[in-house]
Amino acid sequence: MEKKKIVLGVIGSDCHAVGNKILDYSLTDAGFKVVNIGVLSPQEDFINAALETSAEAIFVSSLYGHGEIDCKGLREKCDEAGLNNILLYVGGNIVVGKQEWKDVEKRFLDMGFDRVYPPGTSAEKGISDLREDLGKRG
Amino acid sequence: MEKKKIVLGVIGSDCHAVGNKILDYSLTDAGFKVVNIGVLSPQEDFINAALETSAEAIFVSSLYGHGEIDCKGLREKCDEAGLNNILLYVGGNIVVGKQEWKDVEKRFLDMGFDRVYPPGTSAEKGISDLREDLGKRG
Amino acid sequence: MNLKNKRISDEDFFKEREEVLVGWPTGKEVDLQEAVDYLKKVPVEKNFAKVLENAKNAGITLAQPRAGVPLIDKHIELLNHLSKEGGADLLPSTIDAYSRLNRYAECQVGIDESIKAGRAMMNGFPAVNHGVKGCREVYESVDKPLQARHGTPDSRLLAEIIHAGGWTSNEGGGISYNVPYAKDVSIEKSLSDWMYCDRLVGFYAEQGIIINREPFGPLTGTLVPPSMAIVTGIIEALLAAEQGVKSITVGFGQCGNLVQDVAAIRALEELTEEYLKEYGYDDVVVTTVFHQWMGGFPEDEAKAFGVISFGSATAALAGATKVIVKTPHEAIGIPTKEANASGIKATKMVLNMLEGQRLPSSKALEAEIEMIKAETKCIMDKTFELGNGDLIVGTVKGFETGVIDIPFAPSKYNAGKIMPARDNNGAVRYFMTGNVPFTKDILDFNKAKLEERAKFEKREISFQMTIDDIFAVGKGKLIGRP
Amino acid sequence: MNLKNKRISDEDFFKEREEVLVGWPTGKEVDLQEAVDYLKKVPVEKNFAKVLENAKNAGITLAQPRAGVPLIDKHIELLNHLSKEGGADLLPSTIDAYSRLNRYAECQVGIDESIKAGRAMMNGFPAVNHGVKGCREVYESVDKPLQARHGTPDSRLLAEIIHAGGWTSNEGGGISYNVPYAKDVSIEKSLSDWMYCDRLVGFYAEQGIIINREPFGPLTGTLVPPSMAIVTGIIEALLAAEQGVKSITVGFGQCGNLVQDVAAIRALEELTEEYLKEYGYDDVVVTTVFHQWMGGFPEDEAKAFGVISFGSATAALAGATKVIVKTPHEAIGIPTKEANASGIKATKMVLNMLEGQRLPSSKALEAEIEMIKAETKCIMDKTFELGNGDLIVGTVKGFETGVIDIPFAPSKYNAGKIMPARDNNGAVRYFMTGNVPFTKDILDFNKAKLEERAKFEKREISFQMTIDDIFAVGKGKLIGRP
Ligand code: B12
Ligand code: B12
Repeated sequence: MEKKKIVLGVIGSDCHAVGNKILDYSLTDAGFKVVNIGVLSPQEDFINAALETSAEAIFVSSLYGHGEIDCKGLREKCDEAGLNNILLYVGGNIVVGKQEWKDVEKRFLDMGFDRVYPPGTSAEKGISDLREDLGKRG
Repeated sequence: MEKKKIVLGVIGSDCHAVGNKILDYSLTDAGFKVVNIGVLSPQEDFINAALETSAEAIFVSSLYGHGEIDCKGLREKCDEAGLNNILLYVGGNIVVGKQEWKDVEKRFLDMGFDRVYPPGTSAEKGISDLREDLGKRG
Repeated sequence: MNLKNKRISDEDFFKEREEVLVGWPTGKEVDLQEAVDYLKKVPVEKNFAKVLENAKNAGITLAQPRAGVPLIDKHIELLNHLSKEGGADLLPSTIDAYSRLNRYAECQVGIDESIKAGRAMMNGFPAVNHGVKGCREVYESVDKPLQARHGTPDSRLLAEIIHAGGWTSNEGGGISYNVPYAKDVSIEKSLSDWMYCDRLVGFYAEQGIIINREPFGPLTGTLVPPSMAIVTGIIEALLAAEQGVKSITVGFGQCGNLVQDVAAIRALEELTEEYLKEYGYDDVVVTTVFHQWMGGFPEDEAKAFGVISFGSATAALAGATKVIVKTPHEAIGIPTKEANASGIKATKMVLNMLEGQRLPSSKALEAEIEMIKAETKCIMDKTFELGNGDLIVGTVKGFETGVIDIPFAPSKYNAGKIMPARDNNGAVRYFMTGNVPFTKDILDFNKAKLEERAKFEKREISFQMTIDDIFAVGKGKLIGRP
Repeated sequence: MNLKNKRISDEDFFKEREEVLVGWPTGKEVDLQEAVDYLKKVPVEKNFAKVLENAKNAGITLAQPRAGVPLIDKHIELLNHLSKEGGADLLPSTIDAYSRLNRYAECQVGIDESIKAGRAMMNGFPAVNHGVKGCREVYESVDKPLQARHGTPDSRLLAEIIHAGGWTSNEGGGISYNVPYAKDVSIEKSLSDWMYCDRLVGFYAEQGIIINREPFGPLTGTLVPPSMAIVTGIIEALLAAEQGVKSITVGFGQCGNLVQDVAAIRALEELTEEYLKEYGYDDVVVTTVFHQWMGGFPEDEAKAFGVISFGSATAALAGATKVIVKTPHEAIGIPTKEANASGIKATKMVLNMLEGQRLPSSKALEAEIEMIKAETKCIMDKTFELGNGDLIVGTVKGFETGVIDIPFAPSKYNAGKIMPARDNNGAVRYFMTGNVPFTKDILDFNKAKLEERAKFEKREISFQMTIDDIFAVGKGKLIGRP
């Protein structure tokens, strides 16, 4: 069976590289083909990488607090680019400061993300959700 | 002028001796005649000491948390013994646990104390209030 | 005086026991043979002595909170919170202050008032009133070893009830649970009563059940110089060993100078082991406990976390077997279970980060250890001399003469002639030495250290320094500078 | 390459300056002569360099938080809270991440959105957008020295604006604000841009105004071995001194092993002073900064207080001139002002209790200092060699060849071939040494240390160890044991 492709990157002007390296390692280890566009990546880079590789999912990380501004419109741009229904996950420290998680999650779900992760989520959690979501799609 | 007499002690089954020694030192230093009945003192000992020495005020300390039980009825017993209007101050850690100070103060004022002090009150604060209250009485 | 440091005979013990058990109706619940059977079923991970011994061998420091509320169900809830949420390694049951004076009738009032008011009206768990049954209920509802922590000069009935209740450790001793806690109890009386408690533990040991005993090292918690605290620990350890106690945890309360505190724990452990060996007690397992700062705390909770964490770091660097944990509510009142758990969490975080790390051996550390040992030896030698070789007689006379003297103690049997103050590095030194039989070298050393500070602060060495030091930590500093 | 480690000529500087100032409209506000007059009026207690120098002489450790919000009034409120309620000794202004990439137009969006949303939508204070006027408003509204803290590869315009705004310190450097913060910026470019920032400070120095500069020691904050961090500090200090900087604070981020951390601060300070002297910079005041744990934090706030306090204790025992403070919100997000203040309070409590106390000199400490110095010297020697004596050329080539190599850095100009892991005592060692030019002794030492751990954990030395170490502190331990 061919490996499923996942685009991985840290969005916006965000330089936090450690989680990205760990996710790359863990996703690869779990049998996925990881297309890692690294830190400091604009929305366009995520979309181009997904188009080029026909990826099944995009893992967006945002650590530095600007996640809300940086992620706005990503789903719409994916749709425009023809990446219909591509799985969009986001995690890290996606908002500024300590906020009520329920509200934060809702804001990002409303933006069109399929899964939204609070700080400190393990790579394994993302991977098992991914397996479940991909399984549903067959 | 004769020195004003103050009865000082730690009420109930309470062994906290350090604050008592400091208060003794500071009150003496401030020109009062201190009648220190020490720690582990029942209500009766406070009253007897006040009667014997014709004290102007009683400084009750309670640190260990049983202050509410231990102080109950002290004012009534003073009145019965003929210590009319003797100044009753209480301080230390007078209730169990961290409680709303306003409520605590009210409970002790209702018990008949003239002044009620929160944890960490300096000896100086008690002394200056004492001067003020004694001043009023002339 | 008649009392001698000699194992109580079975005859005397069982005679005394009859009197003890009638002290409160729950005394009837204690059946020693049944208790032995019950205690034999205590698993290793719930036996205080075993858990300590394993920690010592593994070189790790365990964390133990203080905690106790009057009602059984609330107390169980509290302990489970501290174990599961807080991560406590060892569990306490702090006994209330009425029980400590054997006023069990007043305890009943406190229990009733607490039920009525819907909040705790007492500062601890009245174990005697709850009886063997109540203590076992607690023991069976928790997953860690249990210890009674209190301050009871006469803890004989308490000891009977808690041990039969499955609690495998008892804190206290004839000095440490009298002098800081009582006003009118003679040293002879409390030593005698604690002999009984130790003998009870010795009796269990003979039945193959190892129960831990822990002298209360911090005493008044207020600027007690290390050597004076260590003297009481060694004495209580020797007395306990004579009665057959096999697991002893000697303790020390943080003073605040890192090097002095680490030196104190090292000296305490080494000296206790040496003295036990010297007096022929070869099979006693000695462990150590370091108490986070026992004096007045800052009211601010963040600052309290700083004090708590610094104490934890010292405990780890000293290699203490366990550390007793304070809480961010310390300055105000008995902590909520959440505040208590948060103190444990901060503590364990620091212990975990420092696991395996020790303060490296250095000239400064060695010198401090030597000084503490020299001071301790002066007092111990004189104590034995006063007793003509008998430690109980010597201890009673030691207090009478002020050879042993605890600062700020309420007991009228304590001379109260010594006065401590911090030196310029925050180490606690003797400022007034009273009748403590130090050599000239030691006296000079203490004086020189304090003069260094006096010079730095441009004032005389005086009682004002001591007062300033008492308030300093509460105000956010270690040393009470003018 | 053309760039050389030589003081920029006035001509070149002022030419470059013209380009810099047009980067954003607020550049027009900077008038150097007027700024000199303004800065001359900064009182001693608000001059960063002076306050640090005084602390160094007094042997005390100052506490500085990180903090920055987008709007001026909120930022002032925040800083005053940290100073007055928290007790901060030095104040920061953390610059937002758009500014760090010189995207001032996006900053404007962030400012507008923050006003609209009624909450901060950016992670810092966009100083360039607020201009000299805005910076002075902040400066005039606080009572402590101010420093910009950021992560900007090209901070030239920022430096112009903040210094003219009365802020007397700028954090960063050509390596430390590029490699951990950027992906595509060449080392040559950032070194050149930071030469400008240093020259600006040198220019002020010539006018009698001492401004402090601070290389960012922790780099990626993720298991950076001490010697590698120290190399970058020394290089940036030497480059700054060449441009005329007179007050330099070299830094280091806590690794977690107390002895190694204290050794690192000692080695850092001694080596920086030695190198400066060796290269003829005789009148530079060197101070040190210790950063509380810079890696992933535990989410639990009590545990975070433990980490914060342990870091403070290390800073004090090391004798660092200042400590950068984390907060109990670290794992989650930018802290509220209350959470930030509570981090400072815990920190200051520990610093105060340890005031004047140092980790005593010991064999273990001396050995660690020697090892760090030996490792550092290998890298420094090779760097000078690669540059034929020129430190800028050497640094660029050092990165090209992987002689200098920062673990976990995002920069494509960084080799990324070294891999760190903790040894059995938690000290950070080189597990893969890449092209770092160590002697056989040093390589053997690092290997032996890691093998000790591998043996203890019964597993091979592997990348899994490094991963486990990365998560360990967040999970409540120092070492990532299996
Ligand atoms: C040292 C100490 C001890 C020592 C006491 C040694 C001794 N014999 O003195 C030891 C270790 C023995 C001890 C034992 C216990 N303690 Co204790 N102890 C403390 C501690 C840490 C400091 C007290 C102290 O000496 N402060 C320094 C002196 C100078 O300050 P002070 O006593 O507060 O007095 C000052 C002011 O309050 C004021 N003041 C006092 N009284 C009055 C009265 C008036 C009229 C005025 C104007 C002012 C005033 O003036 C003084 C000078 O400024 C406090 C907590 C804290 N404050 O940080 C707990 C504390 C008082 N203890 C407490 C408890 C529960 C106990 C124990 C019951 C149980 C235990 N934890 O083991 C036993 C008590 C047994 C008994 N029978 O009393 C609790 C009380 C809880 C509550 N009220 O909710 C406290 C608050 C700790 C806590 N948070 O749990 N303790
Ligand atoms: C190390 C660190 C740094 C290093 C980064 C070095 C580097 N280049 O990587 C340095 C010091 C340079 C740095 C800089 C900054 N940082 Co920073 N940093 C951290 C810190 C301490 C740890 C991050 C880390 O490496 N964690 C370890 C890795 C393995 O975990 P992770 O990144 O969280 O990723 C894991 C999970 O979150 C998850 N995950 C992540 N993304 C996704 C996505 C999906 C789909 C899934 C399923 C899972 C997932 O998987 C990973 C593996 O478990 C955090 C706080 C913390 N967590 O304790 C702050 C933190 C992220 N930083 C923060 C900030 C603000 C900054 C700065 C803007 C300002 C500053 N403080 O200087 C600059 C950023 C500049 C920029 N342009 O980006 C804030 C963000 C605030 C917010 N969101 O409200 C934090 C939270 C600290 C704080 N509380 O203020 N930082």
